[in-house]
Amino acid sequence: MESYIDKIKEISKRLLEEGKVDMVVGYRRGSVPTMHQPFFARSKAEVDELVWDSNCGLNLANYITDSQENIGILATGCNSRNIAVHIVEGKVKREQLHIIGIPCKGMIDRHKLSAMAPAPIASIEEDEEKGKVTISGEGFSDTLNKTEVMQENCTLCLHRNPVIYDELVAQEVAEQSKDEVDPHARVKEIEAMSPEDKWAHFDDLLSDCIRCYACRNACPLCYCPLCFVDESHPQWVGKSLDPTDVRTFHFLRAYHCAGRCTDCGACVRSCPVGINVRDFTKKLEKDCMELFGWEAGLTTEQRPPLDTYKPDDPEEFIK
Amino acid sequence: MRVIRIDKSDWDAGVEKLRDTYRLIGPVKEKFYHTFAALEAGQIPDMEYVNSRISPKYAIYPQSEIILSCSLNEDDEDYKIYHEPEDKNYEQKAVLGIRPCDADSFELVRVNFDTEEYKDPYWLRAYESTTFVGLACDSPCPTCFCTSAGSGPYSDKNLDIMLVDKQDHYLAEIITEKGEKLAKAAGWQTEAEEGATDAIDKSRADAESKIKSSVGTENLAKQSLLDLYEATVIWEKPAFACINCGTCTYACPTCWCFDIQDEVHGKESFRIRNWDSCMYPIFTTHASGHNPRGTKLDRVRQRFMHKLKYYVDKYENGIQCTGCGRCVSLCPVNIDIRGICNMMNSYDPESCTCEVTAS
Amino acid sequence: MENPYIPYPVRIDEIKTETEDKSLKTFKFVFLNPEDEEKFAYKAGQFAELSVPGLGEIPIGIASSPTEKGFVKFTIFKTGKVTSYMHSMKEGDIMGIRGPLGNWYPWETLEGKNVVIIGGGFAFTTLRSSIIYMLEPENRKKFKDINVIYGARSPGMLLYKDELEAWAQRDDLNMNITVDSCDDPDWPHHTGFVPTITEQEGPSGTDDTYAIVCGPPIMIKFTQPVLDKLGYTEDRIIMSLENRMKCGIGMCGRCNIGKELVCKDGPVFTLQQLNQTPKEY
Amino acid sequence: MKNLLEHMGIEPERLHFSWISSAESTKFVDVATKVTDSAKSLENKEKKFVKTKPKVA
Repeated sequence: MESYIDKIKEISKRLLEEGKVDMVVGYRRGSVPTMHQPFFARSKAEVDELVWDSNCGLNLANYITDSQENIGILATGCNSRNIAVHIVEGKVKREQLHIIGIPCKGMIDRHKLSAMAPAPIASIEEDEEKGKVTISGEGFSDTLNKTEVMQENCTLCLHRNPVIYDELVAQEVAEQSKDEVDPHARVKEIEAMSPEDKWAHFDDLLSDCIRCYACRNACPLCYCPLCFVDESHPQWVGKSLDPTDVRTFHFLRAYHCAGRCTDCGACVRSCPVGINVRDFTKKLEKDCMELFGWEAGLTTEQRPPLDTYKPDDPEEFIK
Repeated sequence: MRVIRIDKSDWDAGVEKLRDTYRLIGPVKEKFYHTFAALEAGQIPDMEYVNSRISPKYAIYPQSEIILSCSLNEDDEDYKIYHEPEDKNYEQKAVLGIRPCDADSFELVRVNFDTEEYKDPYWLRAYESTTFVGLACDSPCPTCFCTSAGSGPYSDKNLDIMLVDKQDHYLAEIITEKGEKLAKAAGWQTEAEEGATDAIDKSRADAESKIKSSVGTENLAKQSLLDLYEATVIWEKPAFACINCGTCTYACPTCWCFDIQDEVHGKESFRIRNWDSCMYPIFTTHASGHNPRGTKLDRVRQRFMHKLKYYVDKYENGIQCTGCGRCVSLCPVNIDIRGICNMMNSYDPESCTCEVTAS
Repeated sequence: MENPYIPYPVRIDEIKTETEDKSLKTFKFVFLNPEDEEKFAYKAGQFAELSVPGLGEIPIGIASSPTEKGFVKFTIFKTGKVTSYMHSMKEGDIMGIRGPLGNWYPWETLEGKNVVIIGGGFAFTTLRSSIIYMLEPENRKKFKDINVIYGARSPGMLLYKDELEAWAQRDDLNMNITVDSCDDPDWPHHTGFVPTITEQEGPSGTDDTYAIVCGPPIMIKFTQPVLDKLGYTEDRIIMSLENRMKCGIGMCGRCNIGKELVCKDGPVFTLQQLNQTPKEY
Repeated sequence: MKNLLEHMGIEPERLHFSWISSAESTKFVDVATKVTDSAKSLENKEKKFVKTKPKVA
């Protein structure tokens, strides 16, 4: 995707020059490998700082809400779907945005990569054509297939091309079909467990959580002015590392994202201790698909299913 | 200070012996990274580790800690009268394999918990009952900048013992009385051969030369507090990127802020101290709803101003950072304290620009 | 080692509703252990953490004066979790207080000087403490003229009404009571905002005159230029701040304005000091 | 909600949804009995979402 950058800069400069947007939201080069910094450019000089490669794995839709300005935003498939969710939920107006669509080839999993490296990674290079990623550091240099080190959500992605955009920076990439990948294989594995094993699985999953709330804050859906865990009057959840409180936070947060989550993976990517929070959200995604035939963020015309009532909503669970 | 030699073949047995008199804490690999954990019987610390993901400050200052308790049962004598919980354990413990940067953090934090007017009994008792057996650092990470942050890969100023890895053995500097006592309890008493000190010095120089990044701090005290506060050029971009999570503050060895919460369990009430973070809006929100640090920029600025200016001015003790690099490598949006420190250090209020903008 | 987190147990001796909207109540506490009262020796302007077991603590200015013995008083506005609960508590209930905390109005400096007290709304609590302290016969002679300007939204919203009236009768202090508006034609005091009344009634700033200002941010904002006009220098304007607090002893890290901790280095600052810190209050 | 709770290991016996009109007293009794019976069938299992006493640390 590094080949996109010239086009990205060209479009961004044009938009700023024509006064179509006040800023362009993208990334600038990070100071450590695998991490770029969300960034806004207001001038041509700042546009020259923009980068795009496989280390842009947060969700830029998180940076455009509650603004009065006109914004140009770089958007991959999942980012564009979250922009659509924001438009539906009234967090940003379509007219404010100029969406610069990025056909996405998948992001690198920083947790996986650092676990695979024998020592801290000092640099990372990608050979897009060969699909290889080379990491190096003190005393090592390893070349890996990008498919091995991609974020899991990217390997399962069915919407790599933006679903809404004003212009694209390159030709669309081929989409994966459900015949090629099963986005819910892991959910099914958990579903097959006994209640005890499920409970133990999530206990173990959350055992490292330090409640820094990076997952919540990196999530474009979590825009509540006051999260339920932060409320003190009434206080719903305790604030220590008590496992019940930790689990309550994670599962209720996931539930608040039901039918809205696009599996962008920002929660997992931002987690400092590498918890796969998607074990919660993927289940909801699967249910929305099966019960309502719904995938989040594909339209700006319709509100998500848990936000609306229809007489024919499934209700088998009500006895 | 004397230097002893501990053959690695004697290490495990020594650690075992320590269990008689110390509770042991050391680095262990859990899932895919290291943490500091209580070492259970037979468990040996993994001394081949690089560093723990989260700083071991929790060995002294746990993320959640009961500080007071009382009964909510009207028939009890202590009904609604808070007191210290009886089962606090301050028997002596030893932290094995702590990195020098992390040990140095305790000295920086002490000024907060040990003041002329008030002493925090929990932090102080935990600190005083602990012996720190450090492990000098020969393979620093690309994000490390300890040498310019007042610490270093061989900084021994806050250790009781410092181990230097020499492949089949450790050379151990016995620095304090506490360290002497621990070495004795472990049965590590072999004097090192002549030239051990020189060997340590050589390793020190090698290790220090491997630290590639640095921060400039020499102008921080001279800079005007309000100029830095108002320097939009420093704060605007990081504030945009920041998602206001608590990763940096929780991973940091020198962040000390906390919250106090009451929790009720049955007929008992507990006053619990939890780590808190200046990144969170509710950290400073008044009951009225007014928030003096209401914007993301306010909060990002607070963290760095606290570490690199307020602390510098208030305690004249350098910066509140040991250069461990955890916040740099863990920040989900790549906010880099090295770059920010260099900007603050080189800020020119006349032109509102910074001469140095990166690490 | 003295544990600064342990509150002294107290019993609620008396609860008095202060204002017509019932949002403010004054709690009179008596220490369960008489020796704790001695340990709680305070000066006017300090605050304490009130502790309700099971709910938490809140920092509140001490409304009683060190010259009043046998009890301590706090006036509490119903806003958050703890204050709301306290408004439902009864006389005889047990809770805790921890303190005294923070600094106090600079009584050493104020000796031999004129003192002007300017207060608004429910921020009058530590000012009550100060007035009672200064009016104590032993202390009154230490100060020259004492002026008080106190305002609230309406007569029913004034705190300590009986005491206000008593002070208004005295000739050793000049009492100016004002309300924002009032439809009682017999209202004997001023009508108008505190800054306006300060401009009309406040003494001019001299080397010997100090103003203590305590009130809502909007009142402070408009009073400052008035004091400036009257000739008060920044170091003679004394203010008491509020910020969110937890520990009250300078450790938990949230109440700072720049390098100053409001709980420990404050809450009392001169305007001169505040002008050298970020306005994070 | 029910699905997610079950997904993370809450037994189906613990969570029930019913639509009962205020006129349907017999249905209410029926449902209440079923719910309590089904919850009782888990007597020997670990409690879920019940906070334990905080640890001193």
